[in-house]
Amino acid sequence: MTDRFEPLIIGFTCNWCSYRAADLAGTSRLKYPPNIRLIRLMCSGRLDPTFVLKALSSGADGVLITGCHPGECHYIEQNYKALRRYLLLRRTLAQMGIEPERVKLVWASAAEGARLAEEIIKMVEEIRALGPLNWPAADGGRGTGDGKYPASVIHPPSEEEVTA
Amino acid sequence: MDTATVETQPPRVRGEGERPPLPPLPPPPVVDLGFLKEVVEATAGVSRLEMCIQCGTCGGSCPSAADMDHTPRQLFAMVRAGLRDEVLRSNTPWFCVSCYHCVVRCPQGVHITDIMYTLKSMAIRAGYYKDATAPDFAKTFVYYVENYGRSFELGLATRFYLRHHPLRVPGIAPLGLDMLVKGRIDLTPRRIKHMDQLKAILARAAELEAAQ
Amino acid sequence: MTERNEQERIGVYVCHCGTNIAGTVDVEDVAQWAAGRLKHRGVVVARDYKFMCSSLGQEMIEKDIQELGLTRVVVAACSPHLHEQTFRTACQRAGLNPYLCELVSIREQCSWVHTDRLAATAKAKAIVSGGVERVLYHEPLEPLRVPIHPATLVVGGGIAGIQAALEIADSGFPVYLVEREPSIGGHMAQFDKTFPTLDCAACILTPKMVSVGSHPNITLLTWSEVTKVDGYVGNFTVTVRKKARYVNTELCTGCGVCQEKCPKKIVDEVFEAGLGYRKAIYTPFPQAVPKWPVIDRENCTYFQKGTCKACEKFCPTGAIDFNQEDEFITLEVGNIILATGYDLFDPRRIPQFGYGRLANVFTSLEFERMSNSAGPTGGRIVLRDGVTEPKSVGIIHCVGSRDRNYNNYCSNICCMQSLKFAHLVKERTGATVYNFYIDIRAGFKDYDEFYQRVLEEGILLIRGRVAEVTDAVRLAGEEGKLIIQVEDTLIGQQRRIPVDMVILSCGLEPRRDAKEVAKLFGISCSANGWFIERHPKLDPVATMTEGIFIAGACQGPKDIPASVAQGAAAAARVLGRIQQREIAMEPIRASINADKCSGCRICNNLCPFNAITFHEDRMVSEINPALCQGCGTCVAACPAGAIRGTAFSNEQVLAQIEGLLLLNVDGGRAETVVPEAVAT
Amino acid sequence: MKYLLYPGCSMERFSRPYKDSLLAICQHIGLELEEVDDWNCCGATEYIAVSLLPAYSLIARNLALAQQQASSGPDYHRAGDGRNSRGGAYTLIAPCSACYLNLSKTDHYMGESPILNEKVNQALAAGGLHYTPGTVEIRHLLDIIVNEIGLEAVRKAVVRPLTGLRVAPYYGCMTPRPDYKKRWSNPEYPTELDRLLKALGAEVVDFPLKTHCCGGHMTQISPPVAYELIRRLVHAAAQYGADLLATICPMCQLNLDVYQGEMNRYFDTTYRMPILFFTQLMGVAYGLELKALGLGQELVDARPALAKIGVEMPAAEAAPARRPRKKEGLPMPRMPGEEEMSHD
Repeated sequence: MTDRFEPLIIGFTCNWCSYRAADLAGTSRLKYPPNIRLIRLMCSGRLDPTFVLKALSSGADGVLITGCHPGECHYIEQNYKALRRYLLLRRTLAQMGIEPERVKLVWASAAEGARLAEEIIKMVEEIRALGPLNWPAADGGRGTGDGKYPASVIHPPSEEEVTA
Repeated sequence: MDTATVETQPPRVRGEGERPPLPPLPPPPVVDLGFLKEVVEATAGVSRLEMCIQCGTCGGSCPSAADMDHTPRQLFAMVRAGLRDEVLRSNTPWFCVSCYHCVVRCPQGVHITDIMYTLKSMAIRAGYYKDATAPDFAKTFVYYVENYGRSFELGLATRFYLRHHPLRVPGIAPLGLDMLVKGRIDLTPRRIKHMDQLKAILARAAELEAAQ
Repeated sequence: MTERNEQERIGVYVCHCGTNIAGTVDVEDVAQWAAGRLKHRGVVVARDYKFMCSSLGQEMIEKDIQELGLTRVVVAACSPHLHEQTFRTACQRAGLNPYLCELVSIREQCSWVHTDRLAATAKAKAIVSGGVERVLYHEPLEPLRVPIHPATLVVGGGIAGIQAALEIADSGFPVYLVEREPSIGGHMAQFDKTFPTLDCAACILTPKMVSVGSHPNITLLTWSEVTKVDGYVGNFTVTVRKKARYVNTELCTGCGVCQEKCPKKIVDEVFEAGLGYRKAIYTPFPQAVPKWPVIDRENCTYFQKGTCKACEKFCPTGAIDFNQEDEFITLEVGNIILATGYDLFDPRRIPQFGYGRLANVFTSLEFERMSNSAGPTGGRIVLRDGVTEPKSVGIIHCVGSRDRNYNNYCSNICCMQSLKFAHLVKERTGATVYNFYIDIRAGFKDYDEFYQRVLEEGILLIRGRVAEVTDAVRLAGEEGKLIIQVEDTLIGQQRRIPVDMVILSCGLEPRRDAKEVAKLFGISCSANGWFIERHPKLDPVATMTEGIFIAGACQGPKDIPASVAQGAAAAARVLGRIQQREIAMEPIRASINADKCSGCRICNNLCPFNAITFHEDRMVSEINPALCQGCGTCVAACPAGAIRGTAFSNEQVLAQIEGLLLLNVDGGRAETVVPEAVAT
Repeated sequence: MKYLLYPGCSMERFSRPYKDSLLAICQHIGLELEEVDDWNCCGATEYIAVSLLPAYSLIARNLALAQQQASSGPDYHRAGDGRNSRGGAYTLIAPCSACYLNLSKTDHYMGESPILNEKVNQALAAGGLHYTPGTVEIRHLLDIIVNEIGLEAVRKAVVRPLTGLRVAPYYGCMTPRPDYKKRWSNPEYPTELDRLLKALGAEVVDFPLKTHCCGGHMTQISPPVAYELIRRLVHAAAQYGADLLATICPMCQLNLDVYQGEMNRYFDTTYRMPILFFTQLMGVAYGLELKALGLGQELVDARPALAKIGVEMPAAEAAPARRPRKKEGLPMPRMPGEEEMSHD
């Protein structure tokens, strides 16, 4: 146990490329830090910016968006739409006073398990350097605003801790 | 045979009668399985020595392979096998001419030349080389660099030749004379301006290296 | 916390996967934690088991569904790409709609990529929690049933494509076989003998080619290329460019007079591998299928200078037609098999082997042509001068393979090919033959026996990767020879071996345009450039894209037996589909709630499949479920929230986010949690 | 715009003709050079064999000095000048192969290994210096001429084309290899010097040993090994009918020229293969004064070769050629094109 800040990152993956890259990273027994938790979408084009804001407001310190390389989208061109939304989203975040670096877009094909793992390692370090996210706006949700909860929770609490 | 001796014997195998103890086994050969790791760590950059597949591209490419005790490939197998003494006594690193042919041809991307430098400096430290010619040449070279900041061919040649090839000096001398006639040899070494600065840097570097 | 259905009863099943998961994740703890801390979210039972995918594991789930009245199931195990179907089927057997089951991955995305047991266990809990939240919003669905068009497109007329086409055609279904070159046959048609049995390639290939050419169920489109692929599994629409042949195939009898009379002779870089010539009007080889020649426009005197027309003058049936133009045709097919093959590694990239500089260094394909009795030398093995028989030959293995500077993979066929070359040289010239190898890989049926046979014939094998081939002499006896410099690693000495001829056993590479072809058909390439199969062991001929299959060397280096097996395997997969008449697809589709649609039309231009149409009369947009592919881009874009994406709804994703961030623990009393950090 | 120059120890005396000729041609084509002030030896292949960290620190002092000097003024050439945006690394020309390699290697490994970078900079700090890897870009003079000046410009400046002169281009080892920054067309078979010589009008021999070893320091440590390597090169040049061999490295020139006589004595052979620096040939083609190019200082007489293209050197300039002890007996059969150089 150390006092080092452990960021929590939500990763959105595309069913056709980056989710399979994550699978490949696993089958190849590559290693990356456990600070990331992945969600599967059918396409990076499915990514509603609301999902990102929801994740950040609910305790994530960063969001990784992944998709097929430009020109390789399973649905022809939807990753370009994801790119467009991503750029817009970063601007919005900046306006809200949140470091836009907390959200990152990475292309990873189904063959690029190693690349995905590398990007995850890099992103965890980058977010660690940024520190915990202080979600600025009250979103009506829970557990936000104090900048602590539950961003640094890597272990879910044990029964004793809660009752203690 | 008294009872005390019998008690210290290994337990008897069930069903066997009492037998005299087996004679002691000879000691195993001296191997140092940490040697590979040591060589890898002492080499600047990524050596990839552990990736060698023993294909022989290096030994095939080497311009001085014929004069080596072991081909580079064999030497790497010996490093792996932990034969530290044999490796550091081998003349192989000293015959490396730093041509980098093996490096660019190696299918596994092993940084062979840099590994040879590492083995040379390990051999010097261990004092293991049997023929001191090459190490001494290197040391003479270093002497001039450390005292003048520049290399000095004439000094290097005379100092070194007198020590190692005294019989060849008469043969080589006319060659030096030719060079002099052509204006291609200095009679005195040149010294850089800030020798003190260089000395300070080298001293600090030596300290840091010793601390490792 | 989002609203949820209070009546749901969820079962959580955590798999050990032997030690694959249990080795890093405390699976028992995960199950206990889910049962205790997620019970407020509806978890009524949580169990761990050694192999959840085993029949006993599945039965356990089925029993719980029936006895405990489960309405939702979460399985925490491997990737859904592996076992989602298994657990869905189990649920279905127990009477639960299969789409009410969620498989979350704690193996590929947790136990295999992390080492810290505490942290991995914690992450597994979060993943399970995400799955529990998500599954609450699952809805019972029925798979989409898509009709399968009975015709199949096979791309590439090498041995793999030929095999696939014949298997399907023989079963009574129509096949379109598209080939880029003027004839089918592929690389195999260039060979003389095939290892390990040494039967003649033409003898076994020609009958198959003829069957393809005459098969009533096969439409053969040579000198053609696919330019566009629309649609999806079951209903692809493919556009094919039939390049102008300048020969009327209705009239041509294939008599060959035009080729005889054509005055323009050029080096044939394709079929003869640069070792022989062809005319400007040509069929690549006498047994070509189809028999009709093509005019190579770039080299035809008439097309370049405006006069000649020798072929036209001599054609007895008047089949030459200089006015022909490229033709675009569209095909309707249900499935596609890609068998596009490989390219040979260009050894000019390794200058120290001297290919291109030193006359008597040959590539493996050049040697195949030379040894072929129908080839440029009539099967005589001679030096570049075309006359002299070599007295000594060196064969270099692994050229461009197993080498980080070029291709790091093993090309699989070269060992056997090189041994075959050694045999042929020995048999036909009696020359001294050296083979230079790193390792001999002869791992298939009768391959090692062939190796033994070659050894018996007195071939000299030298273990060592060749350093260089040079004509710069160093020792007496090397004059006029090619010198192969190598470390003979078994004696630990550098050797210089003078020979008359050097054969480079070049590796196989993906086709130069493999990336573009993959893009055209919507599949992916591996880091090395080969097409990626759906699963390396369990699904080697399917791809990630439904309805697209791969066979032969386009998937990775392969010899003839393996290519034929894959061609047949791909055909079997397609035939299964065709016989089913329809395919069940994931019901992942978008739909518009007309009451909510504001008619803003933002979604209209987002769909690359043109599935969304706007009804001017009602001022609402509508999605055609037959065209929708389920990407969800429109769902994310709809400002009114009127578009719903089945199986990936906003509710499902948002709930999963909450679950992953553990907002649901203890039914939402999580504020009391003490933050705790851990070293990774 | 100025280029920083790191000449290296050899250039000061025993390869003086290289320095003279390179300064002459650079002045002629308007390439301004400025020496790194108070540079020290690069350590050749010797220092690094004795101790690693001092060797890297020794080399890094030069890089630090270059960085300091270049950042003091605005008019030093930087990477990307004239092509991309300004602001790239400062260009440092190293005409000697060993220096080129050692400087490149140190910069490369300091960039690759943070530990090495830290330690070397700790050592440099003892002398009040600091070097940031990547701030200096080390390039060989040949690379600058071919890729910055351009062959078209070279061709235009030629007044006395080397037409009819058969030249074997010789790169040696340490310039094209290991080529950390992938600057050369090929580490085995580069073509830069071939193309340059062609631009000068010479007939270029497709020299198979163009990147093989000249013997390096073996002339000092184990002369027989070195003589064998020299023999191979000289023989191959003769086998291919070369009139002379052009080098880009002082060590190669030293070994092949100065030790060619020793080699002949050792093997009892009669090779007479002149070895010139490529800069000397450029100067000849540019019509510069022969003495200013250091011609005549070579030990194997280059006069017969240059006479082929009508370049006459005053006899007094050339020292008497050394003769081999014995003239009879060739261990190797005569090769095509060898006749004209064995008459001496």
